[in-house]
Order: sequence, then C-alpha cells, then structure tokens
Amino acid sequence: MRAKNKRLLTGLVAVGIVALAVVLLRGHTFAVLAPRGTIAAQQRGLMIAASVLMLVVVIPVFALTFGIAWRYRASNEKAKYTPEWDHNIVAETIWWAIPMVLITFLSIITWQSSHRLDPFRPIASTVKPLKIQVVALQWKWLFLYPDQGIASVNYVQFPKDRPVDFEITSDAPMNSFWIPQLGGQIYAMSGMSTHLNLMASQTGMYQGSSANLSGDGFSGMKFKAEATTNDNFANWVSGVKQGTTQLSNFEYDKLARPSKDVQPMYYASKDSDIYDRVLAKYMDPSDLKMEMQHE
Amino acid sequence: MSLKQTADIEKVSFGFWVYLMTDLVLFATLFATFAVLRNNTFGGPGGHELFKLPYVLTETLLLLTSSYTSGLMLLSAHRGKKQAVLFWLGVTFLLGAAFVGMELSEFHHLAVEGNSWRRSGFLSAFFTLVGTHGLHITVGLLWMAVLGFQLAKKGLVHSTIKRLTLLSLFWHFLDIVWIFIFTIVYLKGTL
Amino acid sequence: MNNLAANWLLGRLTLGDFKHDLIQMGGVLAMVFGVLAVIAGMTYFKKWRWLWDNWLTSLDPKKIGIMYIAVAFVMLLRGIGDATLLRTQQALSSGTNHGILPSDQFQQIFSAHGTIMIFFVAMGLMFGLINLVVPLMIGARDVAFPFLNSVSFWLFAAGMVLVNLSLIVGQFAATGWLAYPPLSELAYSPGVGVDYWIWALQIAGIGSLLSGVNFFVTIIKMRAPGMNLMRMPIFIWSVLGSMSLVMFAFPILTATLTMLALDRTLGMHFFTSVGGGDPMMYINLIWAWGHPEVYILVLPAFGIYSEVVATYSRKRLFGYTSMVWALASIVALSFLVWLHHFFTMGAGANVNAFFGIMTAVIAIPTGVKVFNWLFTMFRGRITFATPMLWFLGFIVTFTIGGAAGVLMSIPAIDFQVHNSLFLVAHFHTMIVGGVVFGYFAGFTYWFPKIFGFRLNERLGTYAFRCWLIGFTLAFTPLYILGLMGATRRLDHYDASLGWQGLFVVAGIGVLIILMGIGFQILQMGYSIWKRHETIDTTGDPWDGRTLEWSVPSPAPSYNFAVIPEVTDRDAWWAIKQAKPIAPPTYEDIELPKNTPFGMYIAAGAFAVGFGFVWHIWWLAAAGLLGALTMIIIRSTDDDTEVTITAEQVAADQAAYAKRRQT
Amino acid sequence: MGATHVTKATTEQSSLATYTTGFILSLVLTLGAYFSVTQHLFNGSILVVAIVSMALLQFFVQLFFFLHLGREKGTRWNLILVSFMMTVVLIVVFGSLWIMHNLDYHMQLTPEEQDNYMQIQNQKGF
Repeated sequence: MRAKNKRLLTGLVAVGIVALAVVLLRGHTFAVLAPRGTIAAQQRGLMIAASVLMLVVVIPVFALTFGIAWRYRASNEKAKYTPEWDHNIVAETIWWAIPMVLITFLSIITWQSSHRLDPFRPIASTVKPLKIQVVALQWKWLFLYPDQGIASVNYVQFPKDRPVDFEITSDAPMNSFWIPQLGGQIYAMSGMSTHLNLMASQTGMYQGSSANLSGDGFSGMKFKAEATTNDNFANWVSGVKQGTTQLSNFEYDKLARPSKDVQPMYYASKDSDIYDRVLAKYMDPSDLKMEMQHE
Repeated sequence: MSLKQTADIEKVSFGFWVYLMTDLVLFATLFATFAVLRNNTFGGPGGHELFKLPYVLTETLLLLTSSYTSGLMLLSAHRGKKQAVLFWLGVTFLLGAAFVGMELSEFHHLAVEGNSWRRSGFLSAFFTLVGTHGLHITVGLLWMAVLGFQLAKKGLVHSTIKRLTLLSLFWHFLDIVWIFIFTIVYLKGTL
Repeated sequence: MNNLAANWLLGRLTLGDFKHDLIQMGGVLAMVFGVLAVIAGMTYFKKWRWLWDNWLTSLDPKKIGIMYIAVAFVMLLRGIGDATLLRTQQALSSGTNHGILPSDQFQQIFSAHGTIMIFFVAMGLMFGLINLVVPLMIGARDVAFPFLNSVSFWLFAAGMVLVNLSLIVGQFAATGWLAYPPLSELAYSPGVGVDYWIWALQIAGIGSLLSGVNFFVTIIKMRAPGMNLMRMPIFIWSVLGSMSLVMFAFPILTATLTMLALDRTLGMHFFTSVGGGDPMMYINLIWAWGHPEVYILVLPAFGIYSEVVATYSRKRLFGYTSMVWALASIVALSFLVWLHHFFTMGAGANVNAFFGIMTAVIAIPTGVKVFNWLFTMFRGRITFATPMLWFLGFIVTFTIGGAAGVLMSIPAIDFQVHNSLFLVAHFHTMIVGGVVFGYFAGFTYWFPKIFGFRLNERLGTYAFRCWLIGFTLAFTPLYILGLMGATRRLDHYDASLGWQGLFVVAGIGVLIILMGIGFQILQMGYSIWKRHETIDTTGDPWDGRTLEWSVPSPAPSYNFAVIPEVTDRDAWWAIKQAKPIAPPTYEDIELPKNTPFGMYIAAGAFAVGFGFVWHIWWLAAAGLLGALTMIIIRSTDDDTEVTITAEQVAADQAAYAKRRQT
Repeated sequence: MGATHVTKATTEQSSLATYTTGFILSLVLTLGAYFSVTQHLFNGSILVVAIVSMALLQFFVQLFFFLHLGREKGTRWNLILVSFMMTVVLIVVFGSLWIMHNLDYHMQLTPEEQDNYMQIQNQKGF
C-alpha cells in the first residue's frame, strides 16, 4: 500500500514538473537556440553536435551508476562479491581509450570551428560588409556608422543578409557585446579595438546586452538590434539624417558621463574622429608618436 | 648532533626549500608582468634612458660576493667556529646593506627626476619587481641581525645552526633571483 | 588641525561608514547579535579558559581542523543567506518592479557570495578535513610544522573577519568575486570595497599558501615506515596534488593582488586603463591562479569519494594506478587551460583553440576516475550510508556539469554562453556537486573518528535529499535562462523576456537547499544529544581500510601510541586480516606545546589589512611591527614541546581496550 | 641542505672548493653578460640569447655549487620541485607573453588606422 502511494506521488510530481516546465517555457525565445543569423546558427549546430557527443558518455555513466548501485546493494546476497579484485588492464585501457577518441574528435571540431567562427574573421559574402563602430559607455551602447555619418544610442539597425563588421571599444570599464540570436560575444575594452562579424538572415528585432559586469547601471545596459531589408535600412538612415541632433566631440563628452537605463537616441551627424579619439584616449602616446615619425 | 636533530634540520630545510619554490613563482609573476609592460612607457622614459649599467654591475657584484660569504659562514658553522661564523655573518650583512643602500639611492634618483612608479606601467613594473627583491633582502638583513644576536647568546647549538642553514639558503636564492633581474631588467632593458 | 589629527588617526574612516539601510542593517544586527550571544554564552558558562586552552591556542591539527570547519560552516550560512537575497531580488525584479535591493548593494552581495563561498567555505572545509585526516592517514603524530599550521588557520580567520567587517564598517567590493580591472581600479571603484576584498584575500591566501607548503612536506617527509608512494591512500595522493597546486598557484594570486593594491594605494599603473597599464594582464594572471584553484578544491573531494566508495562497497579501490596517473595528469593540465575563462577577450583562433583543446583533454583523466569509482562498486557489497549518497549525487551532477563544461571548452560555443547564467549553472554544478558534496561526505565519514560518535543517519539522508532536490531546482532554470540569453549578475530585467517564472523556481530551489542546511544543523544537534546511542567504541565504525581507523575514536592527541608499519595499500585492512601481534612497548611522545603566537601574528596581519583598507597608516605599521616582533620572539623560544610519558600512553591504551570490550 | 651526514673533513674541503668554484664561475658569467652588452660583442637577437643563456647557466651553477642540488643524497624531491617550479614559471611567463602579444596584435589599431587618426589630428593642428 505504502509503495503504491509512493509511486502515485512520484507520478504526480513528474506530471507537475512537466506542467510547470510547459507553463514557464511556452512562448519564450531560447535566444541561443533560436538563431536568426549565420554565426549563431553555426554555433547552435556545434552545440548540438557536441552535446550528442557528450551524451555518448553521459548516458552510459548514468546507466552504469544506477545499475551497479542497485545490483550490488548489500542486501542483495545473490550478487557476486570480489573484495580483492582491484584492477583489470583491459577495462582500464577501454576507459582511457574511449574518452581519448571522443576528445580527439572534439579537438578537431574545436580547432576548425575556432578558425571558422573567429569573431575577427570577415564573413564571406558578395555584399560589401557594413561597418558599425561600437563604444561601450557608462551605461549605454553608442553605435557609430562611419560610412553613413550617423550615430545612435542603444539601438542599432542593419540590413539582413549583409555582413556587419562591428568594431568595438569602450570608454568605460570592460563590457561584453552580445546579440544572442545573431552570434557570440566579444569584450569591449578601452584602448583596444575588437571585432565581431555577424550577419542576420531574417528581419526582426533582437535583444542585445552587455554580458560583463561594468558597474552600477550594468543591468540596464541593453540595446535593440534590428535587422531590416536594404530599402528599410536606407529609409531609416535618411530618416535619422533629417533629425537635428549632432554628435560633436563636445556632445560626445556629455554623453559619456554615467547614466542609467537610457532610451534609444539618434544623431543626424557626427564628428568623424570620435571612435579614434576614444581609442587614443587610452593608448600609449609613444605609440602614436612613433607613427608620426613614420610619416 | 643527534639523529633526531639531523632529521629535524632535513625536514625544516626541505620545507624552506618548498617555500623558496613558491617565492620563485611569485617573482615569475612579477617578471611576466614586467615583460608584458616593458614597452608601456606612456610617453615616459624607457630602460635605456634610465639605467646606469656600471652602477648595477657594482650592486650585482656586492650581492654575488655576499652569497659567497654566506656560504663561508655556513662552512664555519659546520666546523663549529663561532667567531668565524659571526665574522662572515657580519661581512654578508654589510655587503647586503650596501646593496640595499645602492638600490634605495637608485630609486630615490629616479623618483626625484619625475620617474617614479606613478609615471608609467613600465616603471610600476620595474619598481615592484626590483623593490620586491629589495624587500626580501631587507628581511634577510633583519634575520641576520636577530640571528647574530642569538648566536652571540646561545652559541652554535641545534637551533642556531638550523637557522643559519635556512638563512644561507635564502640568501643564495635571492642572488639567483637577482641574476635574472640583472639580465632581463637591466641588461636587456638597456638594449 | 583637528581634521588633520582625525585624518591621521582614522584615515578615511568616518562615522558615515557605519550607516546602513534596512537590509544591510538586518545583516549587521544578525552578525553583531550572533557574536554577542556567543560571548555572553561563553561568559555565562565560564568557558573562556577552556576555549583558550583547548582550542584557540592548540597546535593539534585535529583541533585546528575542527576550527576550520566551524568557521567554514558559519560562512556557509552567510554565503547561502547572500544567495537567498540574490535570488529573491531576481525573482521579484522584473518589469516595473525593482525588487528589494539597489544595484550597488546587489553587486556587493554577489561579490561577497562568491568570495566567501570559495575562500572561506570551500577552502575552509578543505583545509579542515585535511587537518583532521592527513596525519592520521599517513601514520604520523603531527604535521611537519605545527606552529605554522596554527598561523595559517589564524590568517584564514583574520581574512574571514575582514570580509565580514566590511558589512558593518564601510562596504564590500561591487566588482564580482574576481574584481576585474579597470572596474576595480580607483577610477571606477573609489570606495573601500575593493580594498576589503584585496586584503581579506591576501591575508587568507597567504595562510593557504603556508598550509600548502606544510601539508606537502608532511606527506613527503612524515609517512609511516613502509608507506611508499604507491601505498599512499588515494586521498593522500589527491591532497598531495592539491597542495602542489596551492604551492604553485597561490603565489600568482599573491603577486596579482599586490599589484592591484599598489595601483590603488600608490597610484601605480599595472592594470589601469590609462598610464600604460594593461587590465587584460590582470585577467590573464588571476585565471592563471583561478583555474588551478578549481582543481585545488576538487582534488581532495575526489580523494574523499575514493575512500568513501571503497569503504562502503567493502572492496579495494579499483584501478589505483590509473587513479594516480589520472590525478597527475589533472595536476599538470590544470596549469594549461586558464585562457578558457576569457576566450571572448579577443585572442586569435590559434590561441583560443589551443586552450580549448587542453580543456577538453582534462575530461579524459576525470572520466577515467569516474569509471574507476563505478568499478569499485561493481561486485562490491554497497551500503547506502549518507557519504555514499553524497557520492551518488555527485556522480549525477558532476557528469552533467562536466558535459556542460566540455561544451564550453569549444571557443565558438563559449562565445554564446560565456558570462550567461548557463556558465553560472555550470560552475555551481561543479563546485556544489563536486566539491561541497564531497566535503559533506568526508565530514560525515570522519566525524566519529574526531568526536567519538556517529552522526544521525536519518537526518543526514533528509539533508542530502533537500540538497539534491534544491540544487536541481536552483540550477536547472539557470541553464535554461542562459540559453534564453540571460546574462549573469542582473539585478533587473524586462518583463517581456519571460524569465521571471524560472527565477522564481530557482529561488525556491535555494529555499530547499536552505532546508537541507537546516537538517544538517538539526542532525548535528540531535547527534550530540543522542551521542550515547551512536558512540564508537571500536575506533572503526565503518569497517574501514586506512590507518585512521586503527586508532581509538576520538583520536588521542598523539594519534598513534605506536607508529604503525605499513605493508599494504589498505594498511589497516591488512592489519585487521593479519594475526594479532604481541603487545607493543610504549615510548615517551613529544608533542608541540600550545601557543597563542599564531593568533597574535594573524592579529598583526589583520591590523595591516584594516590599516591599508582605511589608509590608517599608523595601524598598518603597528600591525607589521607587531607581527614581526611576535615572529622573532617565537623564534627565540626553544622550549616548545611537551612530553607525554610512556606510562600515560599505556594507561590510555588500556582504558581504550577496556572500552572496546564493553 | 643539511651537509651533515658525510664525514666532516671531506665535506669541509670539498665544500670550500665548490663554493669558490661557484663564485668564480658566477663572476665570469656575470662579467661576460655585462661586457657582451656594453661592448656590443653580439648583435640583435643573438645578444639577447647570449645574455639570457648566461643567466640560465649561472642559475644552474649556483643551484649546483651553492645550493648543492643533486650533489647530496636525499635531494630527489628538491630536484622534482625545482623542475615542477620551472615548468610552472615557463608556462606562466611564456604563456602570458604569448596570450598578451596575441591580444595586442589583434586589437590595437592597424597602422593604417593610426595614420588616418594622425592625419585628422594634424589637420586640426595637433
């Protein structure tokens, strides 16, 4: 009777968990597993491949653990008992060898994917990449479009199916630039210029955020990344250009002061050297001097 | 010396040896940082403008000689000659003190010329690496002073011989660290 | 003039640093009243003398071990309290609701949570168990340097006090548990928080380093005759591996923290973003320590599992040689993987791939260990006592966490989960499931050896169940949230993301873990109350295999009346199988005398730390001078040993034999 | 190291001799490195290799003659530790250099970008 109750309880708990999971997870985006860009799609593919490879080990380990623990429980007098048996070359060779094979396989995947999905590597495409410069500020993201001459805060737009070369630096503590549905992140650091090459394959509005703690306003340091069509992008650019606000260096210095939970902003024009000025602020003057002498 | 005391010295010097290894890793970390930051002069002077090699060579020779005299000190201790031990201890102390004096004077010169540790990443790394070694030397000098006093009071007994052994280990080891500071910071730094 | 004097006297400490808001005040009051209650209790029961003579000044590693564990357990309560606050905030703070904590406080709490759990809980439990068990297991009467051991413990305690003091006076770092610059530099964190972090870790870290040296020498030099390397129990091998990592990794931490402190106090430019500093170098160095640190914690836990599995399966450990080689390769490899903590910093593909592959390679020896444990159970006679339950729980969580870890070793995948809650879930799986479960198993397993009675099994089982279920509920949602794109350390998020439900579940998980801890406290109290029912008269309650079970429980201060001769890997098992031998002749035993100097030296170190945090330079100087003087005074004292006569030992043994018969 | 087990007379003689040999060898290597640099005995990278090798050589000389490593019985563990320490030191130093160099290489401005920046600044009359 008690065993039956127990089984009933276990069943109820299991149903409860499934129901809860359905309620909690239904209708929400698994950003990492729902890619809308080539890089994120490849990263998801890798993740699935590697998980399958891992299951080859995990499942037998689980089965063995519970199988052995059950079979050789002390109360089971029928099970074989060999208290002195403490090594077996064949068995041990097998479990050195199998992981080695798996890891070799995984190493090849690692090596190839590290090169193929290197964030600095330009995405092969017939379309000329769009260059967007990103500056992490306290606590918002500034996007500069060097070719379009416009700028925006906490909102970035680009056409789908066109590679985007994000060039990233920081005028703040270290941050990490991440748009999960388009592809993996890279750090934004002062005096350094990192690159993240992404390409959206579908139009849509995607979440972007900073993945690295950068101080008080860190939680609000998120932005919207919108992939549109070429036409819409052109429209958007000309729309922004009609605005009145300008991002001069003076205006930039005001913007760079700490502020939290900033709403999107747009600048019809910008000084052309803002990004370089931000970089140079943290660079070794002697490096720049050397460059001068070369000229 | 009894068997137990010999075993004790062996255990303690092994323990001290292990400590020295850990200290070398600490120095290695500072060396790595110096190597990474060596060009980060941030518009300030670099090594070739700051270091005076003959001066550093003098420091090096002082320290090397003191390493040798600390060896002689240990030899005298094994011979049981207390006066000789005190003599070599004194010589080692003076050489070490002269070394620290020279280093402080070098630091002072750099600082008054506006090239203190605040000037650049390179100078921070320089002062910290060389200064950490200097601090070790200073601790060694303090140790020698205390040990000299104990020796005069207790003579060459188990506990003092044990400490002399450790002290000379420590001192040789500091000379080894200096070889690398001399070569990598100063000689290579002036190239 | 007045101001100048105050400045000289108190540095940057002002009355305002004692001000707190409601939640902080709760913590402060809990802490202050806790300490006051302990003081009052001690005074009421007139236990100060007893505490001083038997515990605080003791050099007996078993007592030092218990003190480590006591401190670690109190810190576990603080750490889990912090965790509860964090998850409460995250469960509430969605959309227009901003929860109960302002950002800055939330950040201080998670920084404190990480720091305390790693340095003062995990390290404390580890050194506690090592102190309790290592000398007993290798057939030694003491550690190599008993006084140094006491210094290490007190430095650990001083660091602990400094961390907790930050709650009462001033604030703690709001920079995460590893305080990445430039955020942790003066430019962005001008307050005392980061300085508290630096000095607490520096002082405790030096203590750990000295302990590492001490136990390494103990294992190398003090093993019983006959115990050659390949006859050492696997736990001893694991500790040897762990201690060699301590010896070679902690100096890196010491140097790195020193450099950060120099940046902050002397205006140097190691890791600043301007002035020629390089913040990336800090991240590089801190992980060159940080990764080995993970193995420092987990290797002793692996050792505990090995002992537990063999004992409760009543079988020799399977694949001893494999285990030793697996351990050696983990030790070596652990120094070659640190970059995987910052794949996303932007190194080239070759560098990333190299460190990624090295990381995956560590999975090989780890996997081998798992299979050896499973085959130790195979054809055994398994009793499911609590330590064994912790072990089974470990296998399940560790395998999942390990698989997640291998996923993240591939840089291209890591880009998508780095710094997300997936990562947080992964390392909690490894550290809770791997390390903490292991230390709980060890604590239950060796408890009777130290205290002379067993812990209550039923309550232990309840605690285990709560921990396992709570753990699953707390961290499964985090894996999912990570895949949804939730980053770590968020004190607020948009309601439209739909994360709230999962955060609530995670919060419930923490509450269930809290219940588990409640059961552990109950278990302790109940077991003490009913100790006569579970008293261990044999000294060998589990039919053990290694030397610690050959001595009476609780183990006498000198551990072994006669130093045993070791003839087999399972030394005690072999002795038990052999014929009884002639009664031994006893000799005088020399043990170190109690001394308070370890405490005094650590008090000096504490003053140095506190002085540097608040820029009270006279205090720092006095602390340094005091500590140096104490070291010199101690070093001139040649009368540090006390003799236990052969008659006394013989009397002890006779009493023990008598107790055994009844 | 506790040079205490061997008979006293021989230890003393050989010890004095080894200390002196070690001292002289160290002097030679120190001065050798010094004059290689001041007199420019070698060029460029050969000079660096030369002075670093002399430093390493002196390291081993002092380990052997001053610290008696490998000269006495029972120093097996000391040797193991030295090799372990050296491995860790090499990994930390060269690993850091490799990683940091790689990071800098990837993330600093390319020369063209720096030129570009300087030109803009020059136009402004920097």
